[in-house]
Formats: sequence, C-alpha cells, structure tokens
Amino acid sequence: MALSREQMAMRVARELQDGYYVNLGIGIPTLVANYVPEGMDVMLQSENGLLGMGQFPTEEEVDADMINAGKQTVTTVTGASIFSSAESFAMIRGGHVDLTVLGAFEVDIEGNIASYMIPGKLIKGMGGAMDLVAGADNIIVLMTHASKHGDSKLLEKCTLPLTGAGCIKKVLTDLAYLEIEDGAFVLKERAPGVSVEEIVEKTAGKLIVPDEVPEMVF
Amino acid sequence: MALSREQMAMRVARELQDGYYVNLGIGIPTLVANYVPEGMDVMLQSENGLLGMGQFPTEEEVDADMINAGKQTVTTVTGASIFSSAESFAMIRGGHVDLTVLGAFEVDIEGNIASYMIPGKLIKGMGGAMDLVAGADNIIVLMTHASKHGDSKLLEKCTLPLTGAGCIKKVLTDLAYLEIEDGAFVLKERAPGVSVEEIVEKTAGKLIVPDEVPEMVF
Amino acid sequence: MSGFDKVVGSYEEAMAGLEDGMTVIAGGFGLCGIPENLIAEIKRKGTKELTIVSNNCGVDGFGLGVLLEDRQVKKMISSYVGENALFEKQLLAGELEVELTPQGTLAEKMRAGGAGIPAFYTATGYGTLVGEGKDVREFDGRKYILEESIKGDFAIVKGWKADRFGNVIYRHTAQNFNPMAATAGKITVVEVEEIVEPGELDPTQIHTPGIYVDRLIQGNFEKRIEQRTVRQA
Amino acid sequence: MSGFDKVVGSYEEAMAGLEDGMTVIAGGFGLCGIPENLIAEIKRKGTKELTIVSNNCGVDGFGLGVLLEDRQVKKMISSYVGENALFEKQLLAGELEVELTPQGTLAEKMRAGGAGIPAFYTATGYGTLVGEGKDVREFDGRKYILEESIKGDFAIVKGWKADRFGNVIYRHTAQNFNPMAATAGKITVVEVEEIVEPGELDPTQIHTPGIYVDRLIQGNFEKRIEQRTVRQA
Repeated sequence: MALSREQMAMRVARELQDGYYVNLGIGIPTLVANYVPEGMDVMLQSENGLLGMGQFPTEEEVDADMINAGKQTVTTVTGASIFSSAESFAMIRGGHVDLTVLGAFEVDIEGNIASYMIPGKLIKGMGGAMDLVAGADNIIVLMTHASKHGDSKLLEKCTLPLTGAGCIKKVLTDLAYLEIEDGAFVLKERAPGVSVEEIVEKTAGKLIVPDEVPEMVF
Repeated sequence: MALSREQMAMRVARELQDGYYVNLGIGIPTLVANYVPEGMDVMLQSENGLLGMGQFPTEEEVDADMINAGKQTVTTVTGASIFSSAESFAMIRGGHVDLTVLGAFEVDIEGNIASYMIPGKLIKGMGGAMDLVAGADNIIVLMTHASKHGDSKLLEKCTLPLTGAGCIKKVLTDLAYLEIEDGAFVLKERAPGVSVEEIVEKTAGKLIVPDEVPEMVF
Repeated sequence: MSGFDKVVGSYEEAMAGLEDGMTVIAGGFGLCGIPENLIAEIKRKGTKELTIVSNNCGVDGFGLGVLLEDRQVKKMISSYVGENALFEKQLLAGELEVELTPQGTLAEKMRAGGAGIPAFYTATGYGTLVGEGKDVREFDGRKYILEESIKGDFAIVKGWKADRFGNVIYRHTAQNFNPMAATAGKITVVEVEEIVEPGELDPTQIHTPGIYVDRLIQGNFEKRIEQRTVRQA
Repeated sequence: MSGFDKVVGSYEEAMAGLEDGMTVIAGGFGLCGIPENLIAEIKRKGTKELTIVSNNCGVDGFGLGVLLEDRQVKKMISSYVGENALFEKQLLAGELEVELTPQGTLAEKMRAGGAGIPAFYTATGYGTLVGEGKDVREFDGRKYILEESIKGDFAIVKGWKADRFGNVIYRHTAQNFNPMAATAGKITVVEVEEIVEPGELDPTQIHTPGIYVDRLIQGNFEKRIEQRTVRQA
C-alpha cells in the first residue's frame, strides 16, 4: 500500500544523523521534524534567517518578529542563532546545510527538478527553492509518485520549468525510495505491499531495478 | 615656503564636512584628525573593522583587542561600531566613506596612483590601499611635491606599479593643491610664498595654470 | 556630533525626494520586519511608476500591497509574490511587471549593491528560466550564472532600536532583508521602535552601522501576523 | 544535543587531520585576534608545504611567524607581509611564495568561499599588477576584474566566547577576518577564551553561527601588542 504522509516523513527521518543541520520545505517535508529518532538531535534551518527553529509558540508566546520561512509564528530552541537573509543563504549556497528535504512536481533521470511553476497558472515565485537545490549536496525530494490524474512524476525529462538542473540524487515517493545515477532512476526500496511491477508501470523515466528491492519496514 | 606636515594636514582638514565618515592613511594623513574644525564632527573609519576610532588609550585603557589599521592600540568614540573586515571593505568598496586621505609615491595626469611598491625593494604588500582608492569617490592624495632627490612625483605617467588606475582627482603637496581634470593637473592653490614658477618647474606631468592661483592662508 | 544625528522630524521628511520612476529597496520578509509607516508614507505621497525591490509584496491592504491600490508600482523584483488578489489582477492585466529572483540571489544582489560588487557568480538558477540570457561560466567543473547587483534610489528599512547616529539593531527574524537593503540605497531611511542615545548600544553588536543610514525616525507598528500558528500550552 | 557539542579535548584533537600540502585559512589582523594556540599546534605537529591564507604573517617568533622557523609554509596569500626578518630572508631565497591580495578582496574571497560564490567582480586592482591575467568586464561604464573565492582544508579562528554548539562572538576589533575564515574551511576549528552553555548567548547577537564550526576549544592567550600607542592620562 502506498505510504501515508506520515510514513513518508518517517522514512525520510531515517536519513537524519545526530548533529545534522536540516532545511525542511513547506508541506510534507515539515512533518519530518516529528520523527527525529530517539536520542538524536537535529537543528532546523529556516531560510529567512533562523538556525534552530523550535515548535509553534503558545498563545502567550506568539511574536510577530519570530517567524519561519513559511511565515508561521515559531519559537527557537536553545542554542539557536538568528541572522540576515544574506547570511542564511550564504549557509545554504555554501553547502553548510547537511540535509534539505523539499517537494516537487517532477523529477527526471538527469537529476533535474521542477517544483515552483506551472505555466498558465499564476506564477507566485521560487522563493528560496532554487538556492536550496543549487546549494545542497544532500537533497531528498519528497513527492507522490504520480499525479492525481495518474501521470508519473518521475520522468525522462521534466516538462515544467526547472527549479534546478542536475542537482537531485534522492527521491522518496509514496511508492518507493529511488536514487538517480548515470541517467536513470535506481529503485532502492519499495513501500510495504507495493509491487515492483506497479513502480515500473508508474515510472516514466528510465528505471533500473536491482535483483533485490527490499520492502520498507515501519 | 613649502608647507610643514602640520600645515598639509590643516589644509586637508578644510575639505572635511560635519558628519563626514573619513579614512585616514598611515603617516601624514593621520595628522588630519588633529585639525578637525571647531564645531564639526567627523568619524574615523579604520579598515580592519572600526567606525568611530578614538584617541590612543591611556596605559590603563590599553587593550590588545582594540587596534586600528596601523595596528596601533586605540579607543572608540561614543556611537562607534565594530565589525568584520568584510563588512569594513563593503563600506569602503561600496563608496560609503565620504573622504579618503592617503599618501603616494607618484600620481599622474590620468589619475593613476602608485603608493605601495618599489621594484627591487622588498614588497610588503598593498594592505587596504587598492580597495580604498578603487572604492572612494572623494580621495585626497597627500605627499611631497618632489622626492628627496628633487624628482617630481606629479608625472605624465606613473613609473612605479600602480595602486589604482584613474581614481585620483585631488592632490595636496607641500607646494600646492591641484586637481586632475581631462588629462592634466590643474593648479588650484599654492603654498604661502611659493611661486607658480617653482610649481611649474617641479611638476613633470602636464600642468594647467589658471590666470589666478590663490595662496593658501594659515 | 550634530552632523551624525540622523533623526528626522516627520515621515514626510523621511521620504522627501522620492520621485516618480525611482527604485525603492524594501526590507522585510512576508509581513515580518517591514517598514510599515514608510510604505504608508509612499502611499500618501502618491509617487508612481516605482520599481520595488522586496522579497514579497505584502497582502491586500497591508504592507507593500497598499501601493498597488493606486497603481503606484510599475515593477516588482521579488522571490515570491501573489499573496494578494489585487497583485494577481494587475499582473494578469499587464499593468504590473514582475522579475522573479531566487531569494538567496536577491539577498546577495542587495548586499553586493551596497558593497561595490557589481556582479557575482552563483549556481542558483543555472539551467532554469532565471539563468536565461545570463553569462554562464564554469568553476571547478560546475556551471554558474552571472548575477548583477541591485541599488536603489531609496532603501526603506525597519529596525528595532537605533541610536541617533543611525546604528541599528533588529529584533529576532525581523532582521531578514533589512541589513542588506540598508546598504543598497542612495538614500537609506530607517524606521525603528525606539531611538536611543549614542553609546547605549554595544559597538560590537550593531547590525547596521550608521554609515549606511541617512534618515532615522521612530514609529508605531501594527506588526500584522501572516500565519498565526500556535500550540496548546 | 550531543551531536552539536563541538568541544574537543585537546589541541592535538583540534588540528587532527591536517596534512602536508593543505591550505589553512587563518583569522586575525596583525597580531590581533589570531588563533595563537592553533598556530602553535601546527608548529608542534610539523606539517609542511602549507598554503596559508591570512591578512598578515605574524612577527618573528610569534603568530604565523613561528611556522617559518621550520619552513612549514610554502605559500602565503596575504595583503601585507614582511613584519619579520625570517619572512624576508625566505622570500628572497625563493623558499617562500607570496600572493599579494588587496585586503578587501581577501576578506571578500573568504566570504565568497564560504557562501558558495565562486567569483565576483571588483574594481579593486583593475589596471594594476593584481589585475593582470584576470578577466575584465565593464559595468555602468567602469571596469572591474574577476576575483575567485578561496576555500581552505582547514580554517583556524580565534573567538572570544562560544557556546558548546559553536556559536561564537568576537571581542572588539579582534573580530577582523575571523568570521569569514570561519565560513571557508572544510574543517573549521575555533579557539576561544571562554566556553559557555548553549542559551547563554543572545541568538540575535551571534557573530558566527555554529553551523560553520566543526571543533571548539578553550585556550589561554598571550595577546601580544604590535604597536603599543598610549596617551597621557
């Protein structure tokens, strides 16, 4: 069965390491923070200028001057630091963030990603997404394997305007965990109860299926 | 008679305006701070990362962590700020400093300046001088008109390696105040008792002498 | 030191000299740390054909959004817009131009503008629409695009506290784009919650040194919250 | 949060992994704010063929000058050198290479190295020996040269206080090149006068956020003064 949003976040959380600085995109990626393994600590970076984002404030704690990149009111953890947006993106662009998790509309076998714009619809802008995908070495794209209409989002070539070129190596969908190597998706793990055949069918881009594809365990 | 070091500093100090942020180079330029006109305030920028340099400390105030660009122990004035060298040169390169005063070996009619290196002698380096001359709009070069050997330092073309190209417009020497315009020095003022003839004789680069050349008054 | 006293007496004075067709760089992220009253003064003044450089464009009726009401904005340079309906309407009607710029590139363009760096290379946007028409260069086997800096005729900035000499500190994440904006204006105007005397702020803890600040004014701020998210106590 | 505790137990551990031929970026200006003990450890270790990026090269017997005694330095990238006789001797003997870099360009090269900016344009050095062989480009009628960023295998930094997570603040003008150096090392090692617990430093007043810091150690400092200038009380 396809992974739930929570299971997707849980699976990504297994990529965390103690002491990681992590940037989580808006949407499902945000949920990853709920599944940090016991005894492990990570610090969340928010690209408006905050390292060490904490939980939402209580009613009493709400402060208009303390928000995250999603413009939500937040708090800080002990040992946090707050700085300008230029400093924040120096960290991001300079490759200092250990893991970046973000959503996407499409990913292709060259590691291209499209995530910010659907022509014909109103363009709201890329925000920090282009900097995040260009700056990070370690990125996990978190998205459903296929669109609501059943179209694959793992393509031979992205059809939508790109957020970044050749920068994605890891994709977690509701059906599988895949890595991008030498112009192909490599199927590394499948969701519990999901067959290799279903994944093959729903992957439009070149897919390499190893002899053994372990099932994720939750 | 040629100006003394103090008179040179006094003359330059007349270019100050209330509220000016000023960078003074090592040597005679430093003396300018002693002649800030009554009722006028300027703030001294030191390129290691200090805006609002004060006087030398007393023995008790000496602090190894508080120095200026000449590596001298200093103090701060009220309202000073202290920052990184990158920030300091952002100010300088970005043209935020109102007046820069520095010494030179040679200046030429194209506004070129040579001030940091004499081939054959050991090269110690340019420090911040290249950034200062490239970044400032308003620069006054302060030097003797001729070398100890009597050679003019105001040339058709600099002979020493340049500190900056085409960036100097104002020169104060011990004999005269000159401006550089359209490929020539223009004689604006002469030191008390110094004749136009002497200045003409000691200026190697093209010199324009207006009908009237006022004498400086001290 | 009267020459360093940056305090002006009114918002009218604070924005004096702003003319039609000018470029204004504004600090703030979403509605956080925005120069509310300076924006309101631009609205009151009615200056038109402005190019506004700001990460976002406020919301309907608040922040930079208010400048859309009388069509004062010709062009926005932003990373993320469209949190308001009027913006969308004017954009679709072709009455408003938008130059979408990645957030980190936008921050760096402002910093570079203030720091005398006319252009820099970044990997951000290479191979995307943002990179189209821009110089590409390879360093260490990776491709980068050349991005030019931004300067403004005016920069409008929101600080927390400042001394009379214009040394500014920001509060929490209301810092965001404000320090870079402050460096990049030919005339930089800062409004703060509190003006203190010189010497009251620690010299090593100044976010924006006074050299960047031309005018300073103390104001009252609504500080509207865009996404009020809370947890149970 | 054990994963964020950057404190190491010894200077040996602090500089572990430094190998012959590596590039080391050092904070400090003159003898002010230099990582005295980290430099001493490099001397003790005897690592050779080093490229050192630092505004200056210390003096005879103190600061980076001590690394010259056993000829550990192959190349210096600095804006101003020659405050010591040994340096001059090795330079003239061709045993030492020097790449003179304008001070502001050097600071910006370090910052760019840490910030993912591979190169930037500056007017500094155009038309001089510094500009020779470098790309020239015109912006708004003025000529600029292209300068590439600098990264180090190690960065060695001197702070004043830091919390265990590596959030650092600097004291007075001992800040200088330290914050940029801290961003530009593959491994950044910071020594400070005092280590405090996380939460003791104001989050909005951190000069170097812990994300840049890999190793942290508390030391004792001589803080030698290069030009002791005093006035009568």
